[in-house]
Amino acid sequence: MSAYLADRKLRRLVIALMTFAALIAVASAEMDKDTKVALDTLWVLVTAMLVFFMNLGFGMVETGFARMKNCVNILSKNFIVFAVASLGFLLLGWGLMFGDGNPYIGTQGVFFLTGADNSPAIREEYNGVYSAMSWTGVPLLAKFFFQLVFAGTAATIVSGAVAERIKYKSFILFSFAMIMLIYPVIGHWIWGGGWLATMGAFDFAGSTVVHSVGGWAALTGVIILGPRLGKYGMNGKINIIPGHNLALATLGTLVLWFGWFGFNPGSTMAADASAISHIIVTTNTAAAAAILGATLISWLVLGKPDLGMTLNGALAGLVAITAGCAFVSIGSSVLIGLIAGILVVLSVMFFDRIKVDDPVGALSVHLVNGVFGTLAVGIFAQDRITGVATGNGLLSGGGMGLLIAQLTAVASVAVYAFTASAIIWLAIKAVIGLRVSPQEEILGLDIGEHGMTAYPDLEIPT
Amino acid sequence: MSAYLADRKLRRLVIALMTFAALIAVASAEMDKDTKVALDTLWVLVTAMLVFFMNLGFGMVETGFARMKNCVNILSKNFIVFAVASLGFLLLGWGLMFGDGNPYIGTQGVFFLTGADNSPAIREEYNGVYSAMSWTGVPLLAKFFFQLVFAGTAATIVSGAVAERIKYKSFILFSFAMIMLIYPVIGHWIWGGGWLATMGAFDFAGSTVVHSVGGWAALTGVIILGPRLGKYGMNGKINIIPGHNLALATLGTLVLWFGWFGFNPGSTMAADASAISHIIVTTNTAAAAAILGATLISWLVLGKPDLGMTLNGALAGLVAITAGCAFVSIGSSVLIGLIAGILVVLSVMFFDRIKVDDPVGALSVHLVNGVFGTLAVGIFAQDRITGVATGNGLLSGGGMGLLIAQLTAVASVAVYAFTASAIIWLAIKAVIGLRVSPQEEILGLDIGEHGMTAYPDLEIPT
Amino acid sequence: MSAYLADRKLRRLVIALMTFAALIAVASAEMDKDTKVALDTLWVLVTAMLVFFMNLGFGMVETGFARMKNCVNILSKNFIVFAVASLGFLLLGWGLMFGDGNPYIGTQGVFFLTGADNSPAIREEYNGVYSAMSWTGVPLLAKFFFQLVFAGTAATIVSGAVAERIKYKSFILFSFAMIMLIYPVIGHWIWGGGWLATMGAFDFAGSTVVHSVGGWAALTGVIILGPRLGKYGMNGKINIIPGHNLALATLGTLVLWFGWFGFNPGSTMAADASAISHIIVTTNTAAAAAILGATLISWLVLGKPDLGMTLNGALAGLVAITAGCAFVSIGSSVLIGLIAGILVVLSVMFFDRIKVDDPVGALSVHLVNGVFGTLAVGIFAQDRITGVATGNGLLSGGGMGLLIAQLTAVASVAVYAFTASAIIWLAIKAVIGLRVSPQEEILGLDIGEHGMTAYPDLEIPT
Amino acid sequence: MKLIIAYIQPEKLGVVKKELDSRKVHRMSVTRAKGCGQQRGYVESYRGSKKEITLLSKIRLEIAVNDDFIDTTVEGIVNAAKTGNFGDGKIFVLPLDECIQIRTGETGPAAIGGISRYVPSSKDD
Amino acid sequence: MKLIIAYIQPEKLGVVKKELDSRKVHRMSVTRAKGCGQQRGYVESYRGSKKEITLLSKIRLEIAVNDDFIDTTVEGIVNAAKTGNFGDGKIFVLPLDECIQIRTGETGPAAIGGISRYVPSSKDD
Amino acid sequence: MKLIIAYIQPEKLGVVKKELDSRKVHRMSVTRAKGCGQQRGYVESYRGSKKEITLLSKIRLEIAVNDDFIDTTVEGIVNAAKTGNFGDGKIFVLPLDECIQIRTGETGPAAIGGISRYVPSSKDD
Ligand SMILES: Nc1ncnc2c1ncn2[C@@H]1O[C@H](COP(=O)(O)OP(=O)(O)O)[C@@H](O)[C@H]1O
Ligand SMILES: Nc1ncnc2c1ncn2[C@@H]1O[C@H](COP(=O)(O)OP(=O)(O)O)[C@@H](O)[C@H]1O
Ligand SMILES: Nc1ncnc2c1ncn2[C@@H]1O[C@H](COP(=O)(O)OP(=O)(O)O)[C@@H](O)[C@H]1O
Repeated sequence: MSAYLADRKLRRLVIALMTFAALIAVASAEMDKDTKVALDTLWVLVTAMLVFFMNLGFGMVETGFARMKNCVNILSKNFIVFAVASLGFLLLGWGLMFGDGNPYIGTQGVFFLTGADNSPAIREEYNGVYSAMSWTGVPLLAKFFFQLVFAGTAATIVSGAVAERIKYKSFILFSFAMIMLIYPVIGHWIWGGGWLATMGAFDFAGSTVVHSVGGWAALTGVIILGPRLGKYGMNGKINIIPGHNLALATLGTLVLWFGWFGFNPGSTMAADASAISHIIVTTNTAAAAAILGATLISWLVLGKPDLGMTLNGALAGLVAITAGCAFVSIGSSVLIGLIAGILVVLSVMFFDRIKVDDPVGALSVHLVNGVFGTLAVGIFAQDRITGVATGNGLLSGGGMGLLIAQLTAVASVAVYAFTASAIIWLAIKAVIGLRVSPQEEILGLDIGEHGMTAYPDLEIPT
Repeated sequence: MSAYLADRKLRRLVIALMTFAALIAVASAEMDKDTKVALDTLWVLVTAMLVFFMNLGFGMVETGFARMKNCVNILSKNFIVFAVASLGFLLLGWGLMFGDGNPYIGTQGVFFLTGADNSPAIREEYNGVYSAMSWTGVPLLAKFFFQLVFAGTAATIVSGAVAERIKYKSFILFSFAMIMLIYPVIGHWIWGGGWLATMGAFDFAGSTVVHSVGGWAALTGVIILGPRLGKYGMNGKINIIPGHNLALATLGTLVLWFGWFGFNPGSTMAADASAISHIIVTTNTAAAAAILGATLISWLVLGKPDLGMTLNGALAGLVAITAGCAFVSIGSSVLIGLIAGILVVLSVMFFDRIKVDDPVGALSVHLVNGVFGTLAVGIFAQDRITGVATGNGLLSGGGMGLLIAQLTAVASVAVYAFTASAIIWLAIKAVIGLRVSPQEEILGLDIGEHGMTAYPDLEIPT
Repeated sequence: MSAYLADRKLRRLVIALMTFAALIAVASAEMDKDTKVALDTLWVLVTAMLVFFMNLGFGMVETGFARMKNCVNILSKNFIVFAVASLGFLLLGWGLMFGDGNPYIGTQGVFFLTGADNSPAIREEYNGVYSAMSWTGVPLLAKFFFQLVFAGTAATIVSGAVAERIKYKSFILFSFAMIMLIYPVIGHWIWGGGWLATMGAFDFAGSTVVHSVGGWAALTGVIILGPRLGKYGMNGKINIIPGHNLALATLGTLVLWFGWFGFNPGSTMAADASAISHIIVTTNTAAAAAILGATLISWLVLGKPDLGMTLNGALAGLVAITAGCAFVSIGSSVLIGLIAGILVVLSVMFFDRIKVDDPVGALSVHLVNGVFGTLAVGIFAQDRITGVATGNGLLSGGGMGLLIAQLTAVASVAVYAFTASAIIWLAIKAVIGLRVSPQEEILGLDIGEHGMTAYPDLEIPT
Repeated sequence: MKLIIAYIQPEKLGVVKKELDSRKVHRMSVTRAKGCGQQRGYVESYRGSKKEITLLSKIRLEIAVNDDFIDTTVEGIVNAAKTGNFGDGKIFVLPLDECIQIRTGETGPAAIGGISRYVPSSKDD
Repeated sequence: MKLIIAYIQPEKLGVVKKELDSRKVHRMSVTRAKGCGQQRGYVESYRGSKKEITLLSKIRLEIAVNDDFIDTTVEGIVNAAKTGNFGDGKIFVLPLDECIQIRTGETGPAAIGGISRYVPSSKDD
Repeated sequence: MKLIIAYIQPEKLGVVKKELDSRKVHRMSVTRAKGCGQQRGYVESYRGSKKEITLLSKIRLEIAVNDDFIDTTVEGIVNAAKTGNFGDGKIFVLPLDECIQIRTGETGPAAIGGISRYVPSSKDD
């Protein structure tokens, strides 16, 4: 009886104890989950801010590489473009990019973030229409903000290439269209669970999605606009049109380098200690190697260490490592940087030779190295080096598989981004025109477009 | 017997087990608490750094909007003001603001942070004299630093408005007095548990506490100083005195925008994932809408898209959303931004019309939109949208209650800040004077106050 | 029987329960450990980014203090130096500094981070060759990146002092050698578990390891190069060679101040809430006091508040508090800052008097105040004020012990850094020369070394 | 024909231009200059050293006029620029042999003057 | 000897210099200037207020020439700088009493000219 | 009265000014200029393209002097600015018809000169 009692008591106590223990376990798991959400959100938002800060870097670099008389114009463009991107991406871009839909485009919750979503729940627990982003356990608005700053970067890239001749309002319109119709479509293919993702193409932080898309849109813009007056003389002569402030350009490149520590490591969208430590080092090392590569090659080829090339080199290395920063070793990042640094110098000279006039080198930096960086994943990737199952690249013994997937991504993005951006440019050209008048271009867009100059006291002191 | 033994054994074992489980639970809770403190501190300090960084933004904007001949002076003012604020807020400001006391002022632990305090303990567990800050579980010095950078911002706002004519030492004195006697008093009313807080007025991140206080102090300063020589001609003619470097002004505005991601989301003073994600998006969206609003309205009204107005627009949107960033929806943030952007353009033109000469637009940005943003809470607030029980605003069906509380805050702050700042300005004027001589103003304050110029190589090259 | 059964059942159940509880405990501890690693890594990486960002600040300050004609050159130097440091520290610097070895140098895992290492395991659990860094629980690459940005800072310091006359390639070579042969050796002595650490010398964030090492290398460089042409006239006349852009210099100092919030609080290498809160306040307060000190003393001595002195004052305060930021009270930090601010003004005037020509004041800021800050630990330290057992300094009743250890550190570092840097400078001088030709110096290094100018539109507009 | 070169205080440019406009002298060229004369300089200090600055900012006007405009131009400048303080500036009158208008190829007095197409509105000064 | 002062549109500096080079006029001095003439200005707007800007950017050339070079120099400038639009600029010819070459101490016509050591290659313009 | 225009190397401004001061020539006006003469230029390179730069930085002095000061002024400039290298510069002497001091309205030789109130201390150069 007492045994029976003991037994019953025992059972009851054991049950009570187990419930108690289970509750602790659940609570502690819950807390841990909350902690993880908080940690990841903190990381995502801080790195997103750094990417936002790249607007400053782009503004500095592009203003520095432009002439004094077009300063207000390029500042205005680079400033307003993020406002345009913010509203365009909220209105439609996010939805097309991350909404559930078909392999080509998002079709659910496309407008104004209005789709169902129970973030920060992840994976199986996720319930909503933005399932392509359900791998990261942060609130929906954190995901949105992080993606927004990337979209803004893509739009900004165009600004520098078309500088010193494009009408202000035409640029604004193009940016708006690009953020809603070009960027999110390609984004959907790769980051939105679309067909390129399915096919096994990888682009960790956006060599293709952000940089080469910006680059293609810049290329069509530059071609349709034509070169700046006086840039190319007779008999193939290439005239120098130096930027008005190399200090600004150099300091801006440092700001971009800094921002890239948000761009790449932030793309984990989780405070994954070992991955982000790895990525920050590959990112930095590629930049360093590219700087030395570009400086050396320009020293050898041109006779002097051209600061503009050094700066473009840094950015080239950063763009090139962006796709693979989480997939390659530190050693490979040195190689990728070195190649990017050399590539950018040759590319700048090549574009000038074929009379494609890009005042800031955006094509060589973002397009050429965006493409190279994407392909580099197919060559240098090491499976699971920071946890992601990419498979091995060519040089790690993985054969051609990954490289072919990367090539497919590059090619298909080229086709879409080139075509879509050309159509938009041409449509704007047809309706309101793209290029300012030659008189305005000579006098400067600051006076023509904005009725003001950037440095009035340099004109006549007061 | 064996049953008894079993029972006793059982009891002992169960007790041991429960103790063990309880210890685990406590330890794990302790750890979780530590983790939370660490996480929150990390967030508070990182965002505080961003707010500190706004000194750079203000320095750039205000220097850019000033003339070349007053550059050293405005840089000096904007640089030293944070040093002055740092010591003044340590000495007295913090204590008056957050010390326990009466509804109007802190009276305990006023000097040098010397009050009792067992932070990071919170709420009931808190034991100390700074109980108005006991809701956030971070160390006292983290609270102090976070609040200091806000105090510094309020002081910096004044610098731009009184630029190009105020004596250096008079400005230093005013800043010191403001940080110790104006800012903390109003801060106490709203954030220090004073009468406005009790009354139910809300100002999440400081549209009133920081921006409009800075704005009122600037207004009295501008009025007492009078306009710059040559600004207003005969027959109501308004002369243009353009700033010397619009690149600096534009880039500085980007820095401020960046810093605002500390200012607003940081004001949670806790790494609350969903709140900070919400706030960062409302903040950004308001800025974006304000930029487009200000650009559009200036394009329509003035015929060209005035870059200065675009920049002021951005800041206006940011100031206006500061009070309500945690209390309104994304949609409302778009509206608030849009209104702010329009308001700032009209306000700049209005102040010029009434001959209140504010070289950088500080009044239109910080005062007008600080007031508007505070009232906007009464109009757009949605109860507990990020957890805070504000009650609903007018448009969310909450009636006039909240709006009236906000109005009361605006009005009472106006009275105190206006009066107190006017008294301080006049006292300084009486003792050491406020304004430099006309000769010095013509020659430039750089030579007059500092004996040096900002860009010597532009004068005569060496 | 039933009792026996109950007993057996009981035992089995108890064992099951205990196992269950233990598993929870272990899992929860594991999770807590992971959380801590993530938190600490986040803090380490974010602060490391801030320190990286100091490259921008140094670039701005040093360019601002240089003449317009040497702008491209100094920008190039300050830009490339971090690339050089990145590769040099990866190649060899890290290994010599943190590899296990003897009290004087690391001998294991010296090249390319190739040593064994099981970070983030700490203390007893650590297993690898970089045990001097086993106190911080972050991944190896996080440790590397954090240490790298400090190494980069040391190299950058030299750039400003030798500006306006050194050959570009000679500077590159020196930086490379310094990062591999000077910095890591001294780093090993103090931070790498070497003899000075054993002896009880303390340098929390690098007043000695980073700043005075940079300062000594700068001093030998300046002496071997000699003053700029025209700096010192006959009869001891000191000519003014003003920097070309005080806006850049001022704004850059704000960037450095901001970066220092990474430099000092980050050196906890752990998100230790109370320590980092303490350190951020001592850091800021020292800067503030130094700014006021330097401004006041220059106002009194020179008759006007010299902005250049104010800026050097800020940096002096920051350098001086770097060694002791975690070891002294807030009150002491005010004193340290004040002394640093006065010291730097006198030091700038002193170096000019003895014809040691340092265009940016690097010696007065980094060397003099690096030394002073290191000694200040021996004077002001309070044992365990943020947890570290330093023992008390002189004024806290600890006697001369700590001060003597600090003096030993200062003296031995002086001997090594001075000698080693002098040898390297002289070796470079012998092989490829150090100084540009007088003609090139007059025309400007921008044209001479780089074949371009920084602000072409100021020359002849287009 | 004469070439009038005038150095004035920078802040006087607006009124001088307005005064000349009212005297139908609409054409001129302007540069910045540094000048050294009877006006007292100031002491510049930089990082603890000092220097006496004697070259001060001036505006330099260059105005080619036909002979019947010489007096009114000089008078106009003096009237508008004079404050009575050191540093008010100086006017130099140089002989001018020839003037050629690039656009039309016209030379001599005709090339200098005539009523300018652009008539400044009364709003600006 | 004459001193030729010419105001031209900034963007014409390259072609003018090239044209003068081809006429063996290799020496000159160049400054930036603001000019006001028949060319229409523009309205500047800043923070809601407006101002009519009539001083426009120009390049100022100063060329000392021996008498046999006067015509070719003036012609060269006109040829290269002329577009037919307002704002093309003006050329002023002033008597020049003396010229001294600092390096050699030479004076008079010999100091002005001769074939310059530096012969611009055909590559630059 | 003459108007002396001199182009000198920028780094020579200090010594020239000192030398002139010692010769009691205290008044002058200074501008920056770009000059092209016998001095060799340099090759600028920018983003992979090159350009030969022939316009080099110069300082332009403008000094109105009374006739008895012409020689000492020219001599002073030559003495101080001469290095013997290409690029040392040139001095042009132009006839000056009239000089008006704005402050006093004085004209002619009296307006140009006299002992300046400001006597530079020996400390500056
Ligand atoms: N002899 C001169 N040669 C060239 N420029 C002169 C001469 N005298 C005066 N100037 C110019 O006129 C400016 C005003 O001269 P200053 O003597 O200061 O004025 P004021 O005659 O009114 O006292 C000087 O700064 C300088 O630019
Ligand atoms: N009388 C003048 N005195 C001085 N400079 C003049 C004079 N007339 C013209 N200029 C200079 O020549 C420039 C061109 O003059 P403008 O009348 O616009 O050209 P155009 O003669 O081709 O119509 C002016 O901007 C000014 O710098
Ligand atoms: N004929 C000229 N007309 C105008 N300026 C001249 C002339 N000759 C020389 N200069 C000016 O003098 C400067 C020095 O001339 P340069 O021939 O290089 O010196 P040097 O005579 O000592 O060889 C030139 O850069 C230019 O500014």
